[in-house]
Parts: sequence; structure tokens; C-alpha cells
Amino acid sequence: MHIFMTIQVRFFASLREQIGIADTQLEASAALTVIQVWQQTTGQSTLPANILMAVNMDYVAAEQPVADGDEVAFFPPVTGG
Amino acid sequence: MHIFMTIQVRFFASLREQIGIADTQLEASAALTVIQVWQQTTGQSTLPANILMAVNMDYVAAEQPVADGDEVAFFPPVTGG
Amino acid sequence: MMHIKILDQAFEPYAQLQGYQASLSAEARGFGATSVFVGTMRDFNQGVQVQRMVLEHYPGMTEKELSRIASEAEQKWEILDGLILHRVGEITPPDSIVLVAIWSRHRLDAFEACRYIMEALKSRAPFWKKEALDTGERWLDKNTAGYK
Amino acid sequence: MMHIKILDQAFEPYAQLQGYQASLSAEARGFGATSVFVGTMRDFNQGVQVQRMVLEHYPGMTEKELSRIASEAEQKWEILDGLILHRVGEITPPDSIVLVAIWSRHRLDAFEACRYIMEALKSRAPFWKKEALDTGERWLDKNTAGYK
Repeated sequence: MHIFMTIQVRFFASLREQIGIADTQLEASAALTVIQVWQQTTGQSTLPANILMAVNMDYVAAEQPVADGDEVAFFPPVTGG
Repeated sequence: MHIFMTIQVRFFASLREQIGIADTQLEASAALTVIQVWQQTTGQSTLPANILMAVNMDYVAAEQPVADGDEVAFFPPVTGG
Repeated sequence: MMHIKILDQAFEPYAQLQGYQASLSAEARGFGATSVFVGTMRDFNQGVQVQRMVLEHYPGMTEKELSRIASEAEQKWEILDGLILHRVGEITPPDSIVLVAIWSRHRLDAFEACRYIMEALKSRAPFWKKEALDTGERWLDKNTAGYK
Repeated sequence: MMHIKILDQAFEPYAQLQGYQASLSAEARGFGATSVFVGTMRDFNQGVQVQRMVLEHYPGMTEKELSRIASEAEQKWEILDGLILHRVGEITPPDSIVLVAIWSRHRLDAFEACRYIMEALKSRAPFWKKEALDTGERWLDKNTAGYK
């Protein structure tokens, strides 16, 4: 069976500067979780401590599966207010 | 020995209306406590439940002694704010 | 440093805040957090329509007790400046009754001091409300608790 | 019913409050208690002088997360209306960064909902601050806790 997905991936703030990417698209031929999106986009096997993750603008855990068309975001602890 | 004191006595809000006195002076020839000021001013032997008392604009208990020139006030629970 | 004022005329709370903040000392201008509470007269209370009310107070003791409450707050929290305003006399809805504002460096101090002052004011500052209803007048008998 | 707005221009918090309160619905005009928090940019943070900062956010998620926080507050407390404003972009001291205001019938709801929203905003809403110092730039790494 051939699964084909396009995932929009976004990085914010200090993480965006460290990774050197603001937005990118990831194409995948198998089911993925958020941490796998991280690994395939950044080439890094582990997530930084305290990193936050969202799928379609809802906070999720690293093991959350993603679906075709999803927007996945990675960012450092928030500092608004 | 002859002690002679003049005490200013004040009543506020619903208590002022019930007692029918706003301000009065009490002259005394012996040491007094706040509850004795109440008794001599109102003719009532007991204090109403929840009544508040102040001497010189500081909250006090009923057994607090008063001195010549003091201002003693009686009032119901406060309802400001 | 807190400013306490008893007012016998209506006041617009947000205009007061803007004006007061503009007059803060150089040191107080280091604030990062402001917590404000405004109490407003409602035309409905405890199930009935209220036309107006008279706010009686004990002149002299009101200011003394509010200063004591302000000092307690300044001992408990780091406060740069504060403003306490309270109406007296005849009041109609929707007049503002009370305003408490605290300027601090950090939000924990501002939030807690503002609430502390409001709760202490409600239970200790000598003010009394007499409401005018369709059916006559009534003194409010006590304030409700503000902490759970 | 709460109004949430992300602003890329400076705002005067007390003028905003005055204007917003004037526009409240007939039902919301039954408020007796208003609790307000204003967060302001200081020119000094963590021991050093700060010239200005850039507030980055995640457009879309910011509004979504703030709406979720507002709904949580509306489930926990009785709220008549609320206003949440937050600056983004380049900011200089002493600009206002954030405003949260809650209108309720009673003060417990107003106080607790306002503080809840501020704490949740600080820990969950996707905003990030990058400060410009004399010596260069730095990202703030985390917000401090607001409850003891």
C-alpha cells in the first residue's frame, strides 16, 4: 500500500533561528508521528528539552500521528504576556 | 478619688437609626470599658450580635478600657466596596 | 506609596487611572504589572430592582483603616504605587463605587495585593450601603465573602 | 463572550477599556465587578537595560489558544464579558504588552478569571520575546510562575 502525505512544518522564535528554517513541506510515503516529522525535517534524532509541538494549532505530544495536509509546528517555551 | 471623663460616642448606619442617636457625649466619674459606654449610652445591657466597635478610629473588643477624650463608635458590619 | 481618596462625586475609573499613572514617580515608572479592580453599582441586587443608594461612611476612620490596609499590603508584597478610590453619598447605577489599582514590577504582587486590599476594604473599611427600592429602603446587612 | 485581539500598534489600555465597556451588550451591563490586568514593557529585565524587543507570535494558533483559554474561564466562572489584547511586533518601553479585563456580576469571578487567563496566556499562548540589549539580542527562555 502506498500512503502519500504532504505535511506543512513550521519553526518559531529561537528554534527557527537554530534550525535555520521557518517553513518547509515534508512529503512522506508512510504514516508519521510528530517526532518523526522532527527527525526527517531537522536531521536531529532527539527533541530539544522543553520543546513544544502543535498539530493544526493544537498542542500535542511527540507520539501524536499526523495526517495528510496537517500543519506541524515546533517552538520553544512561550514568553508572551 | 474622683475620676472625671468625657467620652464622645458615635453610632452609624442602621444602628444609628435603631438607637436614634448619631453623636452624644458621655461624662463618667469612674473608669469605663467600651461595653460600659454602650450600656450607659443606650440603656441596653447587651451588645447586638455582630456589632463592631472602635476607639479613636481603631477597632477594639468590648472589654477595651476607654480614657478621657476618647471617641467611641458602634456600628453594624460594614458593606462598602 | 499609595494614594487614598473618598469621593462624593461620580468618577470615571479609567480616566482616573490614566491620569494617576501619568503622575507616577520616576521609580514607580519601573512597573511591569498593573492589577485593577472596579466595583460598580448594579440596578439589581439580591433579587430586586435598586433605584439608588446612599453610601454612609465614618469620616476619619475610613481613611485610617484604608491606610492600615494599604500598609499591610505594602509589607506583604512589593508595590511601587497604588490608588484606592471610594464613593460616598447618593449613588445611582451604573456609577463606580470603588477602584483599587496596584502597580508592581511583577504580576504576582499586583494581583495579590489588589485582591487583598479589596477583601480587607469589604470587611473592615467603615462604609454602609442603604438601598432605595420600589418598596422602600433597606440597609445591606453584610458583604459576601470574596475568597472561595 | 470575550473579545480577543492581536495588535501590531501601541495601545492605551485605559482608553481601550473605556471604549470597550461603552460597547457592552445590555446583558453585560449588569456587571458589578471588573478585574483588569495590564502588562507593561520595562526598560530593565533580569539585571540589564533593554532598549526594545520584538514580540513574535504564531498567527492563527495564538487566537485559537487564547479562545480556548477564554472558554475554559467561562466554564469555571460566571463571566459577562471579557477583553484580551496582546501586542506583537517591535515594542519599546513603556508600551503596554497585554491587557486582560473581565466583567462579572461578582468580584470572585472577575478576580479569579482575570488571573487564570493571564497565567494560562503566559504559559500557553504562542508568543516569544526577543530583547535588544546594549550588548546584543537575547531570546527570553521562559516566563516566571505567577502563582506562589
